[in-house]
Amino acid sequence: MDYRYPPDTLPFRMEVRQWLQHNLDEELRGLSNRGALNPEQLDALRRWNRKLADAGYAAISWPAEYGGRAAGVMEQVVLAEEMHRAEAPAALNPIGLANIAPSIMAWGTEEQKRTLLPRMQRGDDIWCQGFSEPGAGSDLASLRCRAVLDGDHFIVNGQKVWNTLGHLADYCELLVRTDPDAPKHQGITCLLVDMHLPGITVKPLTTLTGEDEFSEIFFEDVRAPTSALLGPVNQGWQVAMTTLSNERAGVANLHLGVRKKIARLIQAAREREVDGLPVSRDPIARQQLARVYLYGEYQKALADVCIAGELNGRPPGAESSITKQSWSDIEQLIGETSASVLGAEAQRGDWGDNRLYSRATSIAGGTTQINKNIIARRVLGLPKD
Amino acid sequence: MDYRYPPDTLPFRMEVRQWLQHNLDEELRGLSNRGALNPEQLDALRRWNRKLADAGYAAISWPAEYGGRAAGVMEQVVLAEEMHRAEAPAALNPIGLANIAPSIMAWGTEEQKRTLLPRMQRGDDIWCQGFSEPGAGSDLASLRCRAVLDGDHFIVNGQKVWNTLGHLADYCELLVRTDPDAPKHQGITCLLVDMHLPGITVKPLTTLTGEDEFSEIFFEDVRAPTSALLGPVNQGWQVAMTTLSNERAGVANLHLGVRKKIARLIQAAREREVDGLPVSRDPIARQQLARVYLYGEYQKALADVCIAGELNGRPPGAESSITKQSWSDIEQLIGETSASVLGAEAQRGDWGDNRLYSRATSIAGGTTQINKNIIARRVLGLPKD
Amino acid sequence: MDTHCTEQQEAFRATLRRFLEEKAGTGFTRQRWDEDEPMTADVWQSMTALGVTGLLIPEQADGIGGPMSDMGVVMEELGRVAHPGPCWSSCVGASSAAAIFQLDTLLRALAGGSQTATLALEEPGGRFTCWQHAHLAVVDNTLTGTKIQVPDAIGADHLFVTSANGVYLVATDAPGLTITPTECIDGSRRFAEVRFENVAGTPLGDNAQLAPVIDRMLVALCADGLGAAQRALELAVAYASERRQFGQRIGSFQAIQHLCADMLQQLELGRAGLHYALWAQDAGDPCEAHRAAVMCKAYAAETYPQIGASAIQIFGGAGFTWEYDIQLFYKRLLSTQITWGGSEVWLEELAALVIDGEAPPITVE
Amino acid sequence: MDTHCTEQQEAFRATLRRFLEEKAGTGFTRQRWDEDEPMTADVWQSMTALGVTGLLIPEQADGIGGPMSDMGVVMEELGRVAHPGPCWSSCVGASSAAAIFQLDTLLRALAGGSQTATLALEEPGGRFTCWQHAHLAVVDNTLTGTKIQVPDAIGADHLFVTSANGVYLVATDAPGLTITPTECIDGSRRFAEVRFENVAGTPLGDNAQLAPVIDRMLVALCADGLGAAQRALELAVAYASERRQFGQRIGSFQAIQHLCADMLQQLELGRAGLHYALWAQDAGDPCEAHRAAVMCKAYAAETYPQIGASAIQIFGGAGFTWEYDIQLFYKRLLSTQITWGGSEVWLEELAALVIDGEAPPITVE
Repeated sequence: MDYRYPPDTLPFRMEVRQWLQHNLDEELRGLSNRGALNPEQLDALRRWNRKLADAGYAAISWPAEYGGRAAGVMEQVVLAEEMHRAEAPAALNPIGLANIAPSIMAWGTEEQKRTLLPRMQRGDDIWCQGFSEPGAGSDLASLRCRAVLDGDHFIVNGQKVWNTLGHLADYCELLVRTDPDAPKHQGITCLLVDMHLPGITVKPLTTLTGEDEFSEIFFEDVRAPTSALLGPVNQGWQVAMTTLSNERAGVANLHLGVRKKIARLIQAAREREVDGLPVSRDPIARQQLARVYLYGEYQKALADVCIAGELNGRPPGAESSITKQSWSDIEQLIGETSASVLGAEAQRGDWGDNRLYSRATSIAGGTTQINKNIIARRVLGLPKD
Repeated sequence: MDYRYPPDTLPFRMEVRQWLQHNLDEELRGLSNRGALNPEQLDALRRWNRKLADAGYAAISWPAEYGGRAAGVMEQVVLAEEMHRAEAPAALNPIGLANIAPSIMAWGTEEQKRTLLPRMQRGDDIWCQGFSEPGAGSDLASLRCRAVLDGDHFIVNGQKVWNTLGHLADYCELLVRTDPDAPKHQGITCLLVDMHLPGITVKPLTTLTGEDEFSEIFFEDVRAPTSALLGPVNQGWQVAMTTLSNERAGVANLHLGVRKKIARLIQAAREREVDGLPVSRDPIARQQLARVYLYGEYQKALADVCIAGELNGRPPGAESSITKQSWSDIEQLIGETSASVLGAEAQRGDWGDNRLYSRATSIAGGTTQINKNIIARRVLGLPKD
Repeated sequence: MDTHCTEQQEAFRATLRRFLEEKAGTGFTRQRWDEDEPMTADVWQSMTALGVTGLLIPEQADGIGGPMSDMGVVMEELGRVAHPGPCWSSCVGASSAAAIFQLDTLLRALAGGSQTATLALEEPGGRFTCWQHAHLAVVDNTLTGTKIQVPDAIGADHLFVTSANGVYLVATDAPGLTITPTECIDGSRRFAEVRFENVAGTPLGDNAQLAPVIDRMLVALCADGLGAAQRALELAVAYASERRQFGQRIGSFQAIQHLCADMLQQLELGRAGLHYALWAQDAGDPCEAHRAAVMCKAYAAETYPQIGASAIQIFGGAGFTWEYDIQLFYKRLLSTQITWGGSEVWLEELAALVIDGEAPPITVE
Repeated sequence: MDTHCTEQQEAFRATLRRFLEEKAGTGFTRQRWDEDEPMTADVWQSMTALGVTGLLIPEQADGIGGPMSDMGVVMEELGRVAHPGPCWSSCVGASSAAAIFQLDTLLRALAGGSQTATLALEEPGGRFTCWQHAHLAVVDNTLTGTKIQVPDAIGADHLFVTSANGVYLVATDAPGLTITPTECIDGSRRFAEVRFENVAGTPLGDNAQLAPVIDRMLVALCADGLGAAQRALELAVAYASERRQFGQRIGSFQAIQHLCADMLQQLELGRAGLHYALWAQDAGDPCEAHRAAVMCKAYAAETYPQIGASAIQIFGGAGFTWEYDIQLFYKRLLSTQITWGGSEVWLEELAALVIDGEAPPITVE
């Protein structure tokens, strides 16, 4: 047992830390790459993304031939920690870099790889995924958006929803049904669609926090050239599920955000007073803060188990399957704790939004209910009957 | 809206209270009629039961023709409250009086009514129910204990389990399968079996608290006369499900036990010290005690809704279906709170047993899981698909 | 003995519900969400005509002199549409306060709907405390300092202000008074910070005289919460009965069914406690009225946000959009929790009553 | 960097598990349940032979000088069978204490298994506090007063006793000492009340010197809890995969599946935190070792009883019988919770560390 990071990660950490000290402008600190961006913010983030890319930090897990450094889990973790410590915005295409690029690398034509990947890495193109549809949130296999081959074009009709950054996107990794008679997971094709094509309408989807973070995308007789095809026709499901081998680093970094929020909450409790005493001296608030702190630290301990598993070549175990769920639980616990500790202040500003937003963590990317089904069946081996 | 008990219940309350003051011996106070009774305790409880019966308090909800006073819900509630207040043991046959007797009244022969009911009421015979079987806890319809008609006897073979007071019982309301080919709820027959017949073996079932509260009963070629038949052959299910019309009073009294325990827990917290202060001054203990107190009071408020529903002739609503579940939740909350508030003392004696015992409240009489299924489908109308 | 509403009350409820559905449903709530003025004149006029503004005001002051159990019906119905108007602050709070201090002119104005008023209680700090007056100084009936989270202060004509020197009545157009709206994730409620700089006030009496008003307001707030929670459950059940996933209606999944069963249990326990608390406000024993009100708020604060969150969960992605109404009720339940203190505050008050005070009663007789 | 046990540790675990299954499984635990003596000579001898008694004792005192992470393996395995022996008190607690106070003779006796010893910390009162000494007076190295909940005191040869004057070593056969067993719902653990009436003790040093011993014992207790919780989950999953109700295996019901998924999540978070805490005991920074130990106990106390209760629920009626093993583990987890203080105690200690102390660290570097 050894919980220390391997000593050889230290030079990389120092390299990144110094680079960030010299290259991160003050106004970029803390700028989120999620949600509603105004044009100035988008421009600033694009410039920052290019800087990251030029320094080789935008897509370090990519193979060298695509401009990455084939970084292992430790380097990814260290980079994320340092970016987080410096409050540096992440690259603009988180989904593109982590989820779409691996499919392009594995299935794309030379032309696709050559033209799309560098621009994705630099943030020149913004990418979204077109998977979810109205009426089929977690149930991707039942998707209905369809494409019909017409000469050298696919004619696409249908609707997608929950598209992160859809309103800004230049490209979409789109799943369409091309064989309506095939069983559910088959007959699906993956297209890399230029979002500027005629017939595509993007409508912002206002969330309960009032932000336009997501979009709905409508396709009406959109003519996508066959060159947009990624991988074989009717094998889109396999294509879209392609991931990089060391994806555990992403999940392992979930604790960074929650632990920073917890530290802020503790600090806020120190600075507020009730009946003439700091809230942080109130015995009940102390219990609640200590509990949320404990769960934050345990999320980190769990991340260490994931990282160590990858590092030592073990297949993902129970720790990987519960990470998302325990993260969701703690995000929601932070929301509830902020309400208890800060009172009315938790109804507004960042704390208010954070509490509302925490609800999404048990819905997006697989609901709690579906996660627990999977844990019960795949990890614990409970019967389906 | 009016939460006051009807004024005409007061004379009955005073009558009961005075009777208990004059008739309840000190050594009977607090004696439980559940669980392992030694012969002296059983004798004492039998004498007490006869006193209750002679005064007309043993089965007040029974019709007058069977020695009851056809008491409505208010009288039942008032009697239960006064018995509880005086810590008077209940009659020995709680299940017999409330669940078996109604079936005998509705389906029994004159002979059965005449011989069985008075002795049941006086506690001369102790009754148990033979419903559950190993491998079929909540799933009664799948029972396998069988009886075959042989001349003027049924030959019974099989096993029953979870028989409360089985080791003391003189009679058993037994469900047996008489038509193995009929669908599950059919082909079941109800017999009133003399437990002293040859071929019946009773084995105590030791619970996790170490008590012999329940039994397993084994039937091996037991010859029960056809006079033991209650109701028609193969209609045992309907026979056994017969209940008195105003059964809500029983459920409505669940709060009595929990509220007494909560009062004791609060008192215990006042009397214990930690770091030189009463535990009841500790802010965290105060939150926990106030919370459990609140839920106890709300269980009473819910009981009032049930009582008022019966009193005003409304059919049972959502309040009735959640009463058992909310009672189970609070029994378990009392267990957890006692552990937090009393520390090591909660590991022994009454508090220790109480905590262990609280687990049974979400299992016996329909598990939490089954209750929630029923609430979701029958009360909320959620689909079965 | 009956814990249910009377037939008259149910008829009143039906009238109110019809009116709200037609004229002031969630569409109205959404329309007012970002407006400075929470209400429109015609809706407020109708509320007056329906008897809401005068409900708790004595008949001799042109009111109806109704019981809190009637007001409970109103609040439940308003909660069902997340109504944005100043009913809680003015029709429950200020009306009750004005009656206690026998402010006849104000009572008539409130009953007729021509004026509204509110209570300024809370002061800056972390957790809510009822009687903390560190941030408001009174010299010669002149007030200087700050009150926060004053409900519906914008639009109100008068404020009942608590202070270390007792309760003052202050006109909102008094010189030196500044009212600044406070952001709230629940846009169906309005709160404001009120700053006093040498503002003249009329002394009314002891703070303690407001205690029954606060109890009434706590119970009314919970009645609103119950209505919103009930509506959240109804919407969730309806959605789960329609929406299909993996070829099945999601309401047929046991996990969703049990979530709904839990919500029902939380709701029905809340209803039982609420109705008892409403009755206790009317029944005359102030200690019991207070105990019941405290339990009500502690329970609502702890439980109702969970009902809202479960409903959002059942809606899945749809619950996270502005478009579906379920988010309105979730937010309403969050502000029900936080307004005037969460469960910690009221569990501690309950502990003071039943741990430091008498042993809890076991039977009602 | 690896959070898993080493291959050597896994081999040690396999040996231990085989021994326990063969010679001291839950049948042994049941057999000892109501006996005064928790152990038999042959099982204790085997434990000595396996290296358990000497594991934490320095090599120069005939021990193995192993790390806490090895002892974690032992405790997990002992928890898996709800082992009744005095390993926690003596092999972890007294052995570590004897090493700190350099009691060479005692160390050799403990390592060789010929003696056992324990710590007497807790004093009468409600909630556990580590350093409360209101009930024990020391005059001229003579002790008078009471300690409660002393683990494995019956059968022990020596007690390490904390007092306002520091730590004393007391022989259990010293005149004036009375040891009375204390009832416990978990019969797999033994506690006793120890009364001192002018009992001679040997002064050893400051109470503070025991602090790392207490941290080790907290972590070891949680390792035992993790083993028991793991076993409870295994038994519940196995039962749910077999047992049929309504024609289906109950493990195929979503409600049971989600209950199991929750248990797994609680367990794996606990394992991650425990392994970190074990490592932190060995890694050398006493502050971090303390923080990790405190978190471990707070988490175990809050969570493990829930795992046990869920397992009982899945077993249904069978879980409520003496016959099935699941009740052993439920009880073991309840005593894991209560022994040396529940989550309230350790969350407050954690608050003192991270709220009153430094801001919590965000990265390990």
